Amino acid sequence: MEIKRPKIKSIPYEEFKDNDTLEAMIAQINKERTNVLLGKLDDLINWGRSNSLWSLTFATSCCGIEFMSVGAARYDFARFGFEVTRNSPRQADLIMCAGTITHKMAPVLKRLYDQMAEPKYVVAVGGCAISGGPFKDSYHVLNGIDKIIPVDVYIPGCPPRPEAILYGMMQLQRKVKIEKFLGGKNAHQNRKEIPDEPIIVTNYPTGEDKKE
Amino acid sequence: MTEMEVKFIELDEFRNAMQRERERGMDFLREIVGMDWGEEGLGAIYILENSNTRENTEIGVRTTEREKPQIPTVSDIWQVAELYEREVFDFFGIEFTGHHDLRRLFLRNDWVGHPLRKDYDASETLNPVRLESEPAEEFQREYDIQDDKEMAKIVEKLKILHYDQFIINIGPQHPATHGVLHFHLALEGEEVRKVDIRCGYIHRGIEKMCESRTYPQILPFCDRLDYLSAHQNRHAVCMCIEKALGLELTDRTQYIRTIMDELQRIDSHLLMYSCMAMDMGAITGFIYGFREREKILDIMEEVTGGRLIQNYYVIGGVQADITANFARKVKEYCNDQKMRIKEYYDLFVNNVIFRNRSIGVGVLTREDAISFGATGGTGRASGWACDVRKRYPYAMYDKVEFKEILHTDGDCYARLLVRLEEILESIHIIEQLIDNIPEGEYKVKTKPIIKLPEGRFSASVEGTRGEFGVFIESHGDKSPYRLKFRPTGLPLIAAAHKIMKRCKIADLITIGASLDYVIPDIDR
Amino acid sequence: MKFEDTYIGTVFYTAKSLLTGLKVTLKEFFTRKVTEQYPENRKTLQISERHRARLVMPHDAEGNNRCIACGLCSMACPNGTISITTKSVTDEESGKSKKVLVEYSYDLGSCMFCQLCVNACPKNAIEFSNEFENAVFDRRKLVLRLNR
Amino acid sequence: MIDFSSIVTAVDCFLESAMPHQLAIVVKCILAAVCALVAYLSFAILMIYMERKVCASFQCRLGPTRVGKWGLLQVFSDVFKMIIKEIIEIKDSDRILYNLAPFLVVMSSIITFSCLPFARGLQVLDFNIGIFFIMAASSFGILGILLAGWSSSNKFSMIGAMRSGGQMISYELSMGLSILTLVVLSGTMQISEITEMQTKGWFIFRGHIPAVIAFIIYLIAGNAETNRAPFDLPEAESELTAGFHTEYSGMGFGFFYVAEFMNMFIIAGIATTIFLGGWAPLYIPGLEGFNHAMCYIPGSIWFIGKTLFIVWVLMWIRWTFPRLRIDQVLVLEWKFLVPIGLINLLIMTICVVMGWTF
Repeated sequence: MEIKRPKIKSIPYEEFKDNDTLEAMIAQINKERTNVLLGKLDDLINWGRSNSLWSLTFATSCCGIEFMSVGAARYDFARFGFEVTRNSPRQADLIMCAGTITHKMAPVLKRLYDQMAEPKYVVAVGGCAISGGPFKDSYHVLNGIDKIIPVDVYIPGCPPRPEAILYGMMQLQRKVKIEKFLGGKNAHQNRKEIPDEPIIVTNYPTGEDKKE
Repeated sequence: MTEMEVKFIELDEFRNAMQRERERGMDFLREIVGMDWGEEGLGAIYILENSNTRENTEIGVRTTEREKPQIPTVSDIWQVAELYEREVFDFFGIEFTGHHDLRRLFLRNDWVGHPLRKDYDASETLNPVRLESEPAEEFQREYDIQDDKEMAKIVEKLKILHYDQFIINIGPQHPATHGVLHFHLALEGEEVRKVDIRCGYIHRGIEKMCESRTYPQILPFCDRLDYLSAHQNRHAVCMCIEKALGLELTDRTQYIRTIMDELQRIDSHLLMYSCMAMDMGAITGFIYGFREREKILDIMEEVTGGRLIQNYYVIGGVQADITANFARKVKEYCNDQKMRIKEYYDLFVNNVIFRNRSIGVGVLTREDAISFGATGGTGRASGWACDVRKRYPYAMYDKVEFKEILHTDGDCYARLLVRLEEILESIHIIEQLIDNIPEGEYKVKTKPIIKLPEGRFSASVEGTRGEFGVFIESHGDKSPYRLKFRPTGLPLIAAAHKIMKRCKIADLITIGASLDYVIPDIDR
Repeated sequence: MKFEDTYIGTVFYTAKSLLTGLKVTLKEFFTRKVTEQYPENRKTLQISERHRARLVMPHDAEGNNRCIACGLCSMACPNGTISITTKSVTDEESGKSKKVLVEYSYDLGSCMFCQLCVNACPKNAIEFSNEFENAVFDRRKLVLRLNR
Repeated sequence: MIDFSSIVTAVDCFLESAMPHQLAIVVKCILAAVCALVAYLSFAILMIYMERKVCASFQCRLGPTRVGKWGLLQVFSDVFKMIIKEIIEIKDSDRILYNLAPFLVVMSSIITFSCLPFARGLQVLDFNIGIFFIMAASSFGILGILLAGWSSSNKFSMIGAMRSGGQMISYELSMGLSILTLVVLSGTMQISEITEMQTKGWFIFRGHIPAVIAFIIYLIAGNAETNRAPFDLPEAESELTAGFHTEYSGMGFGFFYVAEFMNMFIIAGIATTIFLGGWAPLYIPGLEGFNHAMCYIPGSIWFIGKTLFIVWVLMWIRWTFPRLRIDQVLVLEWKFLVPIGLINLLIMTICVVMGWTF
């Protein structure tokens, strides 16, 4: 059965960003066809998974405060069913990496990720988690968590506003909805442990070689 | 106290001189600035204050030895120096003889080199990203002075924690540490026997990065130090640079800055109340606090364009003028907030469970508060009048009327009360200013390239959780030679070491929440 | 000894303080909720004009921008988020050579939204927009080309 | 009022006539177990949904709205996810006990659940020491929690388990005392009989002051028994990450999660049964017309309605108060609840002996 385009309430498919990456993933999965019955079951499981993404409370800096705002009354991610933030990595479905990851923190993050039970997802929130952001030429900052763990969704911003975090979560829902759990490889198992080196704009200012 | 006169003292005389300073009443060690003057050697500048007379002295000491630089410790004179010296040791490799626990404070144990030295080798090969945890240090390292005073030697004698005790790690990833702090605890039942607080999990090397940035480029980093007092941090840096340049600000700028500072203070104190409620298990209290906080964020966002990180103050003024309905919104908000505060008292503060959990827990005496340099709400809850707005008035603070909230109990309950009462005081300040914002420019023109004259400058403001200071040593370039922030949180952590002993695990969380530290500000 | 410190007093005081707390939450139970329903209210959502969510380069109807490829923005940037590729074009009439923008590359994933680039721009060729829906699946998608 | 015992008897007769006696018993057991399990699960789902919505309302937010109409399907999606979640084998854990612990907790709550009288005759277990049995069955859930904490080889779990041991065993006492107070009033331990007696007035009214005090003590102790805030020390999110179930993933955790909510329902159900008249409708002596009208509402609706109301009160308490500290929990029990409960028992006995009850 073909995997269809994932639907999200209130936002039409066309208005989402980065649909081509998603379509590439769908095409990849559709190469290995499965039968209809399993496909239906898959839909059900994906529906369950995508609406019950419990995140690990993991915040290192500013973005964490915005994540708290998302949980508070005004934005209320309970509407999506995400409100059960678990403090134990065993029970969490996704790690929302909100904040800078430093050299000292990197092993901790890696270990937390390894401690989580499959299926697990990673969302990189904010510039620091995506690329090191403001501190990317610091001696003690990891330039993007995708160097140590695979990232599913990137939410840019410094920090991203709560709506942007919700939008990112919906993007993740879309990604979860196209996965295959039965009869066919899980998109997660297809994933390489450490993804390709991301493109990074290399133009560090040094302070000396600038025009006066 | 912009331009600094540093009195340099010979290494041999140093300890005696410091002891004399302490004896004549200089009881508040504001900061220790580690320095690398290249040819002139490594050293440190100690900024001292008399907490009664507000007299300041700056004392410098240096050593030309680069391989094994050694300076006598002052950690037995001022308790906070214990952590400050560990920081200097971490960044500059200066060994403090007589310090009883000289480990790295921020960086990993196996880190190569001392990053803030000018000759630091930052290559990836020396310090790659390691995915294995750092080797645990079991012993405290003490640099002891031998009788012949020739060479200090490392003595490893005291075990940090004994492994026959029940040891747990709270953090680095733990819901109650407000970020990434690591409490290494030895327990006896529910009781904490010994605490070893480890920081550095969010050490981003901002001070080093500032040395290669132009002055306007430094400002964005300030917001990200203590992101809950982004405005105040920026205020301190702008003020320091403006004073060094001799810029006169317009009245309008000063009004806007004062109002914004106070809004930020309310924001941060609300968050402190909320997080305290959450840590104590009253999640509803947390949500109510955040509900009101969102209104401040809305006002801030409309004016500055940012919710948390505002990037608003610039050198010579502010980024953009206030919007037309700013005054109306702020007044509406203030009226609303005054009513809501009562709700917090009813729901959480006066609740008997909370009172029993916080009254008499984690008592910090006034002497300890000064010795630890625990400024801000924590210091004021212990009865130390340490408000920079009163001590060294800046912006509009000498022209408005407000009360410095003081409590004398020094326990967790007093620390929360101080914050809640300060919210009302901040509203009072805002109400005095909001209707009288004078017309005028919101920004004065500055040169496109900003260069500070040669010298050492400092400025401090009352951040939301204590005195936030900036120290700049300029050699006349467009970037500072050395820039040091006085973290508001590090003294609190130092104090936490002491007051967390012999408490229960639950009290540890209460104390942590009431001290109200923000980790990125401690680690920088 | 105050009444509150006696055994019976403690019970009464406790009950009173707990009931006050319960009253607050009960009142809230019946008041209107403050939640904004983000994806449902997309059409009506008001984001502050000054909010900085991504850098854009406005183009006029013919697709021209005001960028003169001076590079001030990329120099003002504290962490190298902007990189500009230029080429020299010789103006046929005057014979002077002039820098022209080829590609204005902006890394949304590492931008810190400090506004230094916008302040530095002499021609107001770039500005921040408040369009915040930027989350993507692929890191490379965050490196944007701003000019057309 | 419908008497479900006639239906049960009819089914019983049919089975006995259709097959041999032994087989009939087996079939009856299976039927009862299936009914109890289905009811258990549906109530669990209802409880979780209710908790989320009620909690949201107390916190001035909306709660689940996007999965299904009004978020009705939210819990189902959680269930699907939990079932397929990976179960992690913990190194150095005690495998058998580790896997057994969640079942113990769920088992104890199912057994207790089956004692609840949903309507006249609609009850799985009913015998002459019913109350006694409920208390015994519910307290072996502690064993599950203790084992979970012990076998996970995690220090946080260990502390959580120890806390829960200390707390739950203590509170068992005052719970027993407050139930005993009502047993004194009713003079029987059989649940069906207790409820039957209350068709002529609920015990909380008939026993007046001592019954109300017993009710309050029961609610506090019951709240502590279920490990819910302000007594959620064994899990204490901000202190022990997730307490005794830190190391459980997937359905292992799911069982603890479900059992927590169902225990709350059971505590409320028992409170309903012995204080608020179970399925008995509201009875006011002297208002015959009113009493008659009340009887038209089916008993199961009375029972579930009253139970859900108490559950709501428990949620209200949970979402209002901060957590206690372990020493305060014990002080509350040993210095306040137990002495007050004992005196209350005495008062009740005097009242019953002197005939001062209604």
